Amino acid sequence: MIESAVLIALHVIGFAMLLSLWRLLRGPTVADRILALDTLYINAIAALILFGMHLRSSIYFEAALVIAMLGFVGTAVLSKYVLRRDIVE
Amino acid sequence: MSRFLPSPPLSIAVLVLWLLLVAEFSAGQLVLGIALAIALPLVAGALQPERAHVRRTRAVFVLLARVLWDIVLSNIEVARRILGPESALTPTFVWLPLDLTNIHGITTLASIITLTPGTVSAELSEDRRHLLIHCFNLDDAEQLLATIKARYEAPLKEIFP
Amino acid sequence: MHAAHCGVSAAWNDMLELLLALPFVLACIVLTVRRVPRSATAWLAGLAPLAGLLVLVALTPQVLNAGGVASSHAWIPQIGLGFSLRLDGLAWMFALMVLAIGGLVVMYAHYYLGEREDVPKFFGYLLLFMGAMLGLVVASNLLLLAVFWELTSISSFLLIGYWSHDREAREGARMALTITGAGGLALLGGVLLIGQVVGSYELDAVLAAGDAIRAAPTYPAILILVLLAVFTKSAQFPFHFWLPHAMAAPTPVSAYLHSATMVKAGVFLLVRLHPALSGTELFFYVVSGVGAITMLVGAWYAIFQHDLKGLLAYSTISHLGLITLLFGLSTPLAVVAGLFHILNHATFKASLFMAAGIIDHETGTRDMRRLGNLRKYLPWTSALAIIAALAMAGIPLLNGFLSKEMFFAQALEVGGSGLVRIAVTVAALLAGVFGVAYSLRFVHDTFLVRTEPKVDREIHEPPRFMKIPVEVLVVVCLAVGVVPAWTIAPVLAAAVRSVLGDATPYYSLALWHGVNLPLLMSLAGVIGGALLYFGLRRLFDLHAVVRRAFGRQVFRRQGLILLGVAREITFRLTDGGLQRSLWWVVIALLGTAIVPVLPAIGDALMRPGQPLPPVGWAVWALLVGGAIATVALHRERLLALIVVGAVGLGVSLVFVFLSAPDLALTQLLVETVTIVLMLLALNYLPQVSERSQTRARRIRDGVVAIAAGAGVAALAYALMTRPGGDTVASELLARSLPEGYGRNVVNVILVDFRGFDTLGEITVFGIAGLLVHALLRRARLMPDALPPDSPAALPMPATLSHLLFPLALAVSVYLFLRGHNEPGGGFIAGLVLAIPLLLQYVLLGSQYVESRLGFDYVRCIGIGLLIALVTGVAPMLLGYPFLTSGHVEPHLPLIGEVPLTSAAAFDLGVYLVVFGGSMLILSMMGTVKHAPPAAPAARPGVQ
Amino acid sequence: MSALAEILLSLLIAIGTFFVLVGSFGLFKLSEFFKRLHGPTKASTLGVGCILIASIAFHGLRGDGLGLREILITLFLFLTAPISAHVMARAALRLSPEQRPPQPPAASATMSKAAESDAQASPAAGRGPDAD
Amino acid sequence: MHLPVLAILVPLVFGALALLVERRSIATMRAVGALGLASLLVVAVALVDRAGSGVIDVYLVGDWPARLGIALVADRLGAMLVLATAVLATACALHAASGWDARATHFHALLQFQLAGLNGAFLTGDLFNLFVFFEVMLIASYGLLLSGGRGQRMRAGFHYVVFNIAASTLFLVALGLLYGLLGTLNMAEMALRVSTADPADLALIRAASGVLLVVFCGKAALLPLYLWLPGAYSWAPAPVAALFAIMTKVGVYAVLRVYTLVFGSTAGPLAGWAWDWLLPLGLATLVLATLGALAATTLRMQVAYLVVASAATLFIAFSLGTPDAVGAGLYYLLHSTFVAAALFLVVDLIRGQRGARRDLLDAAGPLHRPALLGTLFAVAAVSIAGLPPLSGFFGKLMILDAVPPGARGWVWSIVLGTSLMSLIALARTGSQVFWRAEPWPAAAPVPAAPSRVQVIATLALLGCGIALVLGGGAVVGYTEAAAQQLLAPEAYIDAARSATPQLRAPSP
Amino acid sequence: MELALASVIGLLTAAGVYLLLRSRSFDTILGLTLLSYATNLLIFACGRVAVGRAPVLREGVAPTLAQHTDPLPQALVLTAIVIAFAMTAVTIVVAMRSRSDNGSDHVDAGDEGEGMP
Repeated sequence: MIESAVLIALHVIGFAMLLSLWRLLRGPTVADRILALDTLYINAIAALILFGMHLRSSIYFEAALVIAMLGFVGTAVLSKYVLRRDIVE
Repeated sequence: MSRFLPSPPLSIAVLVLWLLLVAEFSAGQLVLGIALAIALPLVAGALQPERAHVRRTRAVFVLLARVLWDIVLSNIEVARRILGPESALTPTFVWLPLDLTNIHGITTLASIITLTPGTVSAELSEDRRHLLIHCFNLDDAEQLLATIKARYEAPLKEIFP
Repeated sequence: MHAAHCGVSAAWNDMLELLLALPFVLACIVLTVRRVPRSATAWLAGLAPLAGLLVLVALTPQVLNAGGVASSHAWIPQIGLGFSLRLDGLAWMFALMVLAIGGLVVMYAHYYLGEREDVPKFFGYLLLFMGAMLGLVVASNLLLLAVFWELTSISSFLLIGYWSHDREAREGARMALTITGAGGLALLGGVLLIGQVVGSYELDAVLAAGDAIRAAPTYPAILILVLLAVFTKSAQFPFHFWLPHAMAAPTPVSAYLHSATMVKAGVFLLVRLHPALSGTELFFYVVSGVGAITMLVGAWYAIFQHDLKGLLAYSTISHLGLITLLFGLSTPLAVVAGLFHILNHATFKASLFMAAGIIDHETGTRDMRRLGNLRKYLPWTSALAIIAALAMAGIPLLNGFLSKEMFFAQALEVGGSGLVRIAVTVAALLAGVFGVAYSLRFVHDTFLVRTEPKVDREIHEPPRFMKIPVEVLVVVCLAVGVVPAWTIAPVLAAAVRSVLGDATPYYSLALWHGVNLPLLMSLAGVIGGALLYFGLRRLFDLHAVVRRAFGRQVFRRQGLILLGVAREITFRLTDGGLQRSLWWVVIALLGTAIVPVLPAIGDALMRPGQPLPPVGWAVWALLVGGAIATVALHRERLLALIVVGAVGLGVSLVFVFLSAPDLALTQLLVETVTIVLMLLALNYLPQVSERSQTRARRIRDGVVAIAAGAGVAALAYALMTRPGGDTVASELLARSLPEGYGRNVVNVILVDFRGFDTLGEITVFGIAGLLVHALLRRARLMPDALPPDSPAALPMPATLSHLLFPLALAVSVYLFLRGHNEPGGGFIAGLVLAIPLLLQYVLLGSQYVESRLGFDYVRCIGIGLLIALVTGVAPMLLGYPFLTSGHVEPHLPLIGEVPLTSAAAFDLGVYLVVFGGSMLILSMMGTVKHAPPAAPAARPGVQ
Repeated sequence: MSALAEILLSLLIAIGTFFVLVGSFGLFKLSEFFKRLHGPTKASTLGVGCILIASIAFHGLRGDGLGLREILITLFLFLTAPISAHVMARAALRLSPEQRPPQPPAASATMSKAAESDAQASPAAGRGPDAD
Repeated sequence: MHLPVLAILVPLVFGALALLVERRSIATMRAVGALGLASLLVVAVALVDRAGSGVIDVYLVGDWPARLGIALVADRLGAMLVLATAVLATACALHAASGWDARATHFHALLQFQLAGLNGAFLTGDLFNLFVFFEVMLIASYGLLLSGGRGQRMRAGFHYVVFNIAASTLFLVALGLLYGLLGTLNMAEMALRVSTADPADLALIRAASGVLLVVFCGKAALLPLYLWLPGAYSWAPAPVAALFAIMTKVGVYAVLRVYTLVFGSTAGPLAGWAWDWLLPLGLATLVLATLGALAATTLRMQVAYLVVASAATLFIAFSLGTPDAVGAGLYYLLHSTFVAAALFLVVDLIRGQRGARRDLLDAAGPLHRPALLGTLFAVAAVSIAGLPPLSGFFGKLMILDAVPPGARGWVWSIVLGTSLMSLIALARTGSQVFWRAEPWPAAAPVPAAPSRVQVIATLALLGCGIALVLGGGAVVGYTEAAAQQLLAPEAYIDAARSATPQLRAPSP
Repeated sequence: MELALASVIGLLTAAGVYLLLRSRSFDTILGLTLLSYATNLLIFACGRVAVGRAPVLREGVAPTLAQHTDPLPQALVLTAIVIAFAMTAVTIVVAMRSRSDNGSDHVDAGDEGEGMP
């Protein structure tokens, strides 16, 4: 049962990724796209954890951890660029 | 708060993090974890403009529990609204006047506001006296501000004097 | 067969090398030793021909009696190139000519050259040329001969261009070099072909293999190539035009090059290879035909020259045509006549050039229209010049007469059809007529005509010693002309024997052979020539005939056409810049790798694959959408960058789902850093791409891109679905844990199996850091737009990131330590360390961070690299190869067994380099100094 | 693994997935940036949190070794999500300045004190920020 | 016994050291650089000495069997190129020591890294390792090209960088395909596996080797991929441009190595397929490059085109595929490396004297020491145009000699014709630069005399060219032996496969 | 799965090539980035893809190719990613300098006049 739950969940997450992708491609503002990218990262974390459960492996932990820890850097830097061209002053 | 342990909570955090990461509680890892717990905050501390001083550890846990609970509740609320008709939403910006002066306190408050669905802290005024909050759906601004101040800011004032 | 004549005498070997070395050594001395008096330079220069003559004299008995002297040294034996020299009769004769006239020219030049001339340079070049010419005549290996052949071209280029300030001289020099250089290359081809036929380049072997050469299928090619060399060098039609332009050289040079040496090199080669090449119809027709035409064309044009040297130049062409014709006729007596005429021409032409030089020197002009009546001012010189000119005209009692007689005799004897016979005879007669005509013009217009010279200076006889060379030569002309048997006969005999060997005919060098047809022809020539000259004078105003330098115009036009074509092609090729280069790469890829194999892998595309993993379709959609959107949005750069970020995430998800956690981690981190980099750069680039390419171009590129993509996809699919083969991976997996002490096989490969790759990789990474540092260190760049008036500080994120920082450091340490067994490792850990620090830069500002932390990232790279290297070198001290890994598990109190591998130390090096390199890049890019806003963006650059 | 545990875990996964989906759906559906901002940054935290708990339990029950370390993912998300939300909001404000509300009524020091007292004066009771 | 790896390690170590002493005086840096070069020269001479006897040294890095780890293989060809590189680099460093090294940040470190990359490329027996060393070499060359530069050089550098990255990307594609098909990266092992490959895979292997060919030809600047080179090289600072003379040769080397070893005589149906393409392309490149040299309006552009032409000549020689031709090609490779480098240095000496005219092919003021510069130029020009009595002539001579009768017509006429064209071009240049001098305008500053160090560096390189002539027999003996070694790859394959680790178990 | 992967590789290649052929430096860099993704995926795919068989050895799992995917291509890709990153950094900086020095981000900026006729 749990296997099928994980499997369904994975597909749902895939669908969520598509929704985020749509926003990423559609815009309309830069901020929307950055937000979509950020959401994609979150979706990816979910997908990774579920995938780890699907395969019964904890080997994806590091990847999920790194996304959680550093995935936002892209978002932050892109936003900072929008805010103020100079990312690093 | 000695020279070698500038911020004990941070050191403890590092140690806990380390032990969780290695998923192994052995003497060797403990030694390594303690070494890191001493060394890393020293490195990081060099970059910190303002030191955080945490008082009232108990208050921290109370606040943590409260925030977690609020997150769950408001998640449900926001999910309901997202799935509902968009026309029912009245998103608004509102300025929250701050009592907290400590930047750590302000940051924590802002983080809590952001983490609890329905509100996002969007900007801190330059004089650090006001926090701009965007609400997903706001009926009564006064009530919201009052809630925030009571539920979060007050304990934070205790934690970060 | 000729080898028999060459007695090799060991005792004389060194003399031959000495003979050859003298001019070169002295040339070097003259050229390098500066600040010696003029006369000393001249003496030094004169030493070469003088000593050379002595050597030659010493060798003479050997040549005359034993058939010659030879020596040989190995040089590049693999290609049959030996340093083989041989002084046989022919070489001896030419060497004599080269040295003797060379000596006279040196003497003459010493007086000829002005006070301000660069005398050492002149003599240096002259000696170089002399050496090259000597080498040419004594070389007995055809490749060596070709070497000296081109050396004469090069050194004559220098000599002709000696007065480099003069445009004519420069052009003449280049023309001579181009034509004769081309001939030299042709010679090289011919020589190589001969070598292929004969199997050797040694002259003896080649000359002995004449029959084989003539029978070879490549014979026509050989002949044409060699003849091209001969004709260009000897200024034969249609390559003759360089010679008159070479007259821009100082007169001693002309006297030397165009009487005794340079142009004679061509006919020398002809006679040298005569035994090997002659005797076929092709040879006969081509050589004698070209010779005859040249003889007539040169003589005809000579009549219409106004420049003394021009006249002499065209007459030289004509005489060389005559010699060529003689060799073309190929009868033994014709060869004798040819050799004889070579000597005679050298003497009278050299003296004529010198005389012309004296006239030029004393009057300041060589234009016959401005000269006249010089016998009054320069009686002695005039006398000498007139005698020499008569020799040139072939007047009896002078040497020119003798060889011309022999020529006429051979022309009458020529074999072949009647038509040929008539043609040759008529040509000979005409040549005689023209020769007399231009000689008359030379003598008459310059010395005899009674119009006073139109020059603005007082004319008087030149210095005594300037005339001596002329006198010597004129005396030779006379002596040979009067008593040939006592003077020239032995020389000629030696030369003839070495060419014809046993076929040497009987010939007589007597002045008087009775009244015969040749004598009558000579007579007719003299009368006809006189009539022609005076007739022409009467009919036209000779002086008004202006000869357009047809040859030069052709040459110039050809040169311009060549240059134009070159420029056009090059411009068109390089027009497209970078895009063109890259486009061709894609096309080359399609052409060599994809299109030819597509049919063969067609079946492979039908093979089924595995099912997608659960989220695979979403990742696929992410990648497809991202790739398309990147193209669609690429002109709005920020947007494109965000989309690229999503593509990068997609790629790392592919890695995750397809069992490559290390790759996924690396990809994620690199992706993040890349985006930061690009954003940092975008600040200094326009935010929007201008659309500068046409629609057609975009469509073309699109088609090419799609073709490339489809091809690569097909290859990838075919590869992925083919049944698995035997790879080294199974062995890697099996040996990873027991010998590499790591469970993460990818990491074990990186730091152990293929640690050497990683060493290179971190070197690349470190260098990238250094490069960025070098490029941005002192640069001041202009941001694309002024920063918006937004506040810089972001206090809340900054505070949070403080909290994050130590935690991220801990994770970095974790990833580093665990890397050998779990996903992670030095590279990933280095980036996990760098990115949070980068975030500090972003949120706090670089100055703040650097003032607080103050890393020297360059040193960090250096130390990291050294750590990796030292780890690798350590086993070498124990006698094991570089990077041999070691493993110890020391027992520490309290902690227990600590597994330590040397690979971990290596990984530490990786860690440091990656951290240092990426931080160096990011911090340099983040801290670019802005150009002052007032300055235009065009010219900041490095300060 | 007991059936109950399986059901509970499945439920947890379902809830988590649901929130993740809602977050993305909000992003997809809502019409304006600041509305969209609420979807993902929130629903995803709880969504990922639930899934993580499920994962910890799953691996623990399966005997793959109890890995509490997944907690760290949530920890880092809690640390980083506010940062990204904050900077994105600021970026959006910069991109469309017309949305920016007027500066706080009391920008100067004295005025802000007044605002402070106002805030203290207001009733402090209430359930939370979502009590609207 | 560590010789092969030392050739790579020595420059790497000195490069890293140079980074550490960077804060000190330039003299310290120069000392480190000089020490590195001297050590490298010693290593290189020892390598050549050893390889000259016909030994193929296989060095198992990390003590892993060749097919698992990375093996360095030092045969005659590799050793020869290492020595040539070391000599060339010494001259370049000498030239740079007259001041450029102080202006270009990190010069000495980059130079050492460049050498490490080059030597690695020449010695490695592993295809992926070849890629890595290509990259080391390339990135160091970007550094050398761009460090201290500005303006147009940046644009040229951008072209150079982007083109090479694109090529490297393709290299990776080829590597991926080859590994997927053959399951190994060791070239000797690959050669063996190519010969026994499944016929169904041949098309794919052919495709992979096609990609590889494109990559190498791009680096070696063969038509139609040479367009990037003149721009990049002509903007490089002189010592760097001189060093670049060997960079195109790396591409040529790679073609030679891979297509004699992996797709060489042992490769079965794929044996030598690439060579058929290279001859016509080489000829066409030669013609176009020579036209480019004729058309060039600056000295450096002209030299850059001549470099392309020399690479094309090499391709012609190698594509003929006989030991004689390949041996001749190797001799020509040495020649063109030294002489092209020397020509770049000469041109720089001239350029520095011509005030605002720089290296434009136009009249300018008289030069200092015209005799010296003129002689240097003449020697280099005569040599590169392939005229006697210098090395270029003998190189071309041997190549022509080795052309089989079938191809003779085309090859000879083109090689000889282009020789003539380059002769014309260089004669024009020489006469423009040295003969058409106009007096300096009164106001213009008269340039300083050429630096002694730079002249010595140039002389050293020309001396190498002359040494190739004087010691022609010995050099040709070596190159022909190297060619034979190349064309009979069995010994190489055997040596690499049978090399046994010291500690570990050999591969089954 | 293979089809999906191959199509993605092809599409990324096509997009990369197209962008590489644009005339602005930034577009070219984007193209190179996409191309390097495609290349990395291609090399990776050459080791034959499989789900859930990461080449990390576990107790009780045989260290064979049947249980693990081929680790070597992964190591190669890792190296390739790192090198590509280094190269990207260099390209970006050169593009910045080129634009600043020559006043345009066109890849052939200022190519007129000097160098070629």
